[in-house]
Amino acid sequence: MYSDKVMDHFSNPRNVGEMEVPDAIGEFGSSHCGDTIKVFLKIEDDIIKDIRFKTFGCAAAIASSSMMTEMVRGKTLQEALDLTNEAVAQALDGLPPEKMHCSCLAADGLHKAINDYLQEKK
Amino acid sequence: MYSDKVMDHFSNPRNVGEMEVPDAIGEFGSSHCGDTIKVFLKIEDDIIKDIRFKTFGCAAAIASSSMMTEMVRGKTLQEALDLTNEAVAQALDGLPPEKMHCSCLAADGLHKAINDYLQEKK
Amino acid sequence: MKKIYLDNNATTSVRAEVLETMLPFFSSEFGNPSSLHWAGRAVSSHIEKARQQVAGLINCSPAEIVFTSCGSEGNNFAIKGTVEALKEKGNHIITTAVEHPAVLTTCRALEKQGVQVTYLAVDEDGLLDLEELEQAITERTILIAVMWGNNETGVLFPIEEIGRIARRHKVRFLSDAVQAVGKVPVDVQQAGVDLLTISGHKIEAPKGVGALYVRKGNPLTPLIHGGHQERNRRGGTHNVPGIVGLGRACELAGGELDDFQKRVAVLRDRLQQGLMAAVPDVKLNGHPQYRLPGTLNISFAYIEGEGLLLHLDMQGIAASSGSACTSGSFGMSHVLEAMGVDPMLGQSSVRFSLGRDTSEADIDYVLQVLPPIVQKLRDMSPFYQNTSGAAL
Amino acid sequence: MKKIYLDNNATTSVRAEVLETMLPFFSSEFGNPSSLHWAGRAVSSHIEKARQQVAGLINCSPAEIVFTSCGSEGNNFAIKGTVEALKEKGNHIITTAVEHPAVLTTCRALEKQGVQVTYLAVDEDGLLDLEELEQAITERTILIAVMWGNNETGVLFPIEEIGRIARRHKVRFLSDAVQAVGKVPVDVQQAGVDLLTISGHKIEAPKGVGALYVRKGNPLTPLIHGGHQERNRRGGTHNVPGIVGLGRACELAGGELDDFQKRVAVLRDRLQQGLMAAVPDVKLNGHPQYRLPGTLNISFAYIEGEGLLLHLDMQGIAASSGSACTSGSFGMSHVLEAMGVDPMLGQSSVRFSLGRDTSEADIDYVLQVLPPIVQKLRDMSPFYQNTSGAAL
Ligand SMILES: Cc1ncc(COP(=O)(O)O)c(C=O)c1O
Ligand SMILES: Cc1ncc(COP(=O)(O)O)c(C=O)c1O
Repeated sequence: MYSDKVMDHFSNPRNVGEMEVPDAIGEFGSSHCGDTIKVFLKIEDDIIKDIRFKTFGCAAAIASSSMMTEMVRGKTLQEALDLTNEAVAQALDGLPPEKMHCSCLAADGLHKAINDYLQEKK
Repeated sequence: MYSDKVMDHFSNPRNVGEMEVPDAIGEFGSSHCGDTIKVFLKIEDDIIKDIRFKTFGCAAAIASSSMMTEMVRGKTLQEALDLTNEAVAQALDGLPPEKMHCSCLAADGLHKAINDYLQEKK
Repeated sequence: MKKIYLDNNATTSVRAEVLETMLPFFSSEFGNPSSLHWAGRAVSSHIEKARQQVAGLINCSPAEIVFTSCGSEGNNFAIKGTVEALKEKGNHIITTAVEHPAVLTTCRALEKQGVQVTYLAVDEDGLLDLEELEQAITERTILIAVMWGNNETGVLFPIEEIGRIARRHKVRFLSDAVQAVGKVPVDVQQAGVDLLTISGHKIEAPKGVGALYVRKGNPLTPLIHGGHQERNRRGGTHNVPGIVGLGRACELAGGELDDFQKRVAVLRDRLQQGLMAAVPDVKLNGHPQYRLPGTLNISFAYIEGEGLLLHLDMQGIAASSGSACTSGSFGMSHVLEAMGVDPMLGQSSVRFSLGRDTSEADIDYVLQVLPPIVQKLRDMSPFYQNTSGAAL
Repeated sequence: MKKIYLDNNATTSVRAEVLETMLPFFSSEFGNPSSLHWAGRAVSSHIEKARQQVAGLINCSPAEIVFTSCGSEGNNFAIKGTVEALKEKGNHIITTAVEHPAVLTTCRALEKQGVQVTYLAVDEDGLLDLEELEQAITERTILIAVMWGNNETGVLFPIEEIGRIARRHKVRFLSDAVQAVGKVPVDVQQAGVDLLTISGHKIEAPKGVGALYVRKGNPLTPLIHGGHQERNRRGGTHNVPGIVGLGRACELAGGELDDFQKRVAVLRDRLQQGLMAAVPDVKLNGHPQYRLPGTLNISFAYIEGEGLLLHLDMQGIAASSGSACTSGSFGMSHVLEAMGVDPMLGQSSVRFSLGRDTSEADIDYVLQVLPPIVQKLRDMSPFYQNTSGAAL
């Protein structure tokens, strides 16, 4: 059902955890299935220096979260905002159709954190 | 499905055939399934001296015909008239319920022959 | 005693290769294909492989195959599912008088619920008048159901032509191909059928499994509601060994189709000609050309079929008869009755249906055993005069 | 890798003795039991023997058993067949919110056709209010359908009491006993049920066969119309190997029932207690006493069931979850939802269902493997605080 990449990121998720003093936090819950992500960012000069996440959800949600963190670490905030859910799913070699919505979580949580951060800075 | 007795009388029917100059002939066709019997009798002093039959029908009809001939040979006409279809079926150790009507043929054909004979004699 | 099985239209023995393919799925690979764990994953791909194998035999896409438990379920599903799904469109079905009971009894039950059914007559060869068929179509017609090959006589219907008529009038077309698939070429695209019924046990797959082809865009209301199996089209845990067996049987049958057809037709013709030469006063039932290769339905005048079958059985020969003294209406099969066969001849009919294993020696044994039995029964029959022959 | 199968409510492996009993009926004894010749006669008595074996297990007469292809077919047949047969009498069905989809989806389809359905609520233990049930009965009620044991939680319903209510009001009573037969005593006389559903593959018989008990005097309109099989109640050539296997499985299950129940309950309780001792913040779903002996449904707060199942699977443990992220409604099973389980806890539920082969070592392996997995997933969960515990 799941690709090897999904199973890899699900079994050994990268960047799990919290941060003592993050620069940004985003929490996002899917209204579809209740899955929830919490994203913690360390930001320097508009660049994501470090990232951590916690996710409640199915394997697809966990793998998407993990993959997302790998994809944006070291990237600019703009690059991170440009990351789409589809890109995350694609990086995982795809998700089963009925699980596509689970990848939404990851990008959406990330964007929430960044947008809140940018809002506050204004 | 059929008892051993039915199979015996079906495979080796007794008294099959016609008679050159019978004293009585009875032909009877079941309106239910088209089975037909023809009975030939040799009668002396109201006693059935000889009997032959021909039957078109299923195994139950053939076996009932054969058994019937065995049951009435040497009997008086009255005894033959008293023979019931049930008695024929019973002598065959029974017939499957849906085949019970096939035994009707045998006694009915016999009775027809005797009744026609008695009618003519009057 | 010699055992010669000539009742392959009733059922077949599971082929060794098929049973071998099935065996692991009873005990070692026993998972439910809907389960996500190792036990389920181990089998789900085999279900999809079987779906491809079945689809391959009839030239459709795998998603158009719904696995069922038998041919009867397939026919009930196709007909009742269409009636329910298209009830806004109409309530008229056109079928034939010679369909299998799984179609006819279903139609009669639907009539009680207000569905209108036209039962097309057949001629003395068992064939339809296609103009009559076309004229029977009304605004309210939702389904045409004509079998591919008749189980009793083997008569093959002009499915392609009927498909064209159905297309022209935009009416769904179901063909019960239980006796045809695996025995003659069946191509749902070429034939233009929308629904097609398959049963496993007629083609050396096991009893208890079948398939219904449902052309994309022809939704059916499920007959068996339940879980998400078969894309919500048929509830119930998959019969994994049965499905895998059906797939394998379809694959094998497809590969051997040409050879099978030719070989079996030669043997059937040998039987037919041999019987006609050895026994006077016999009548072939069903069109001599438009016929399944392995089916021979033949009447032996003056005698009743059951007695003949029992005697054949005592000699190890298994054949069958549409007639049964229990079924009323002079014991004649509804198929022969619809063909206008004389009731007496109808009752004297016997069906021989050959299979992949039938040999020349089997046929020759029948040719040796049968004629004296017929003679014995005729000598017992009040309708038979030794000199006769004119009756036919 | 160790393979531990704890998903016996989904399906079971065919028992060796059962497969052995079935094997001859694929190839050597392959006849159609409706055939009168040697090939048919060789098998028809085995069908009747199987009928007796099934009847023996539930204490009915053999004539009251109709063989089907699965539990879903049985439920569809019982419900739709009653609706059609009793349409003059009424059109109201009473069932529960926690039935298997084969019942629920059927009822929902019937609602679209104008049938009225009452779905009884359950309490937090998954049990019914019998007064509510009795009050739901109207003049137009034709059927009460309450399952014997729930497939997800194992909850056992008070079938005898419901049977008395049904009798009192002269309403037909169907019990889906797919999860109960062969695992707990099921006596249709004592229970007062009129219709009872059985599925083979839940009790070590093969997939593709089931049975419906139909009490004498409760005619059903067939779901699968066709030939004269099953006394005109179910068309289609008999699945001979499947039926013979079901009979044997019922016979074996009946003989071992006491032992099975006790042994499996002890193991289940060992698993339950072990998990509750090793993992904080867990919740048992379903009444702790009124429960099938081998079923354990348990929620692990803060994590989602699928992840847990996948990790268990990677360690060779097959279990299942009513929850599925695909099924909408926060991925919770309709059963837990009806029990009012908190959505978050509902999603964290896992079902372990034990079988005849489950050993103490299997349980101990789960007890060793599972707690660290839960901890790992909790450490990943935004809802979990190490100190927590108050959430329950
Ligand atoms: C309670 C219950 N009823 C019905 C069914 C359906 O049985 P089957 O899969 O044999 O159709 C199942 C199993 O899936 C079940 O657990
Ligand atoms: C033409 C035809 N249709 C349908 C069926 C029913 O198939 P099954 O016995 O698998 O239900 C049969 C065989 O009995 C058949 O010959």
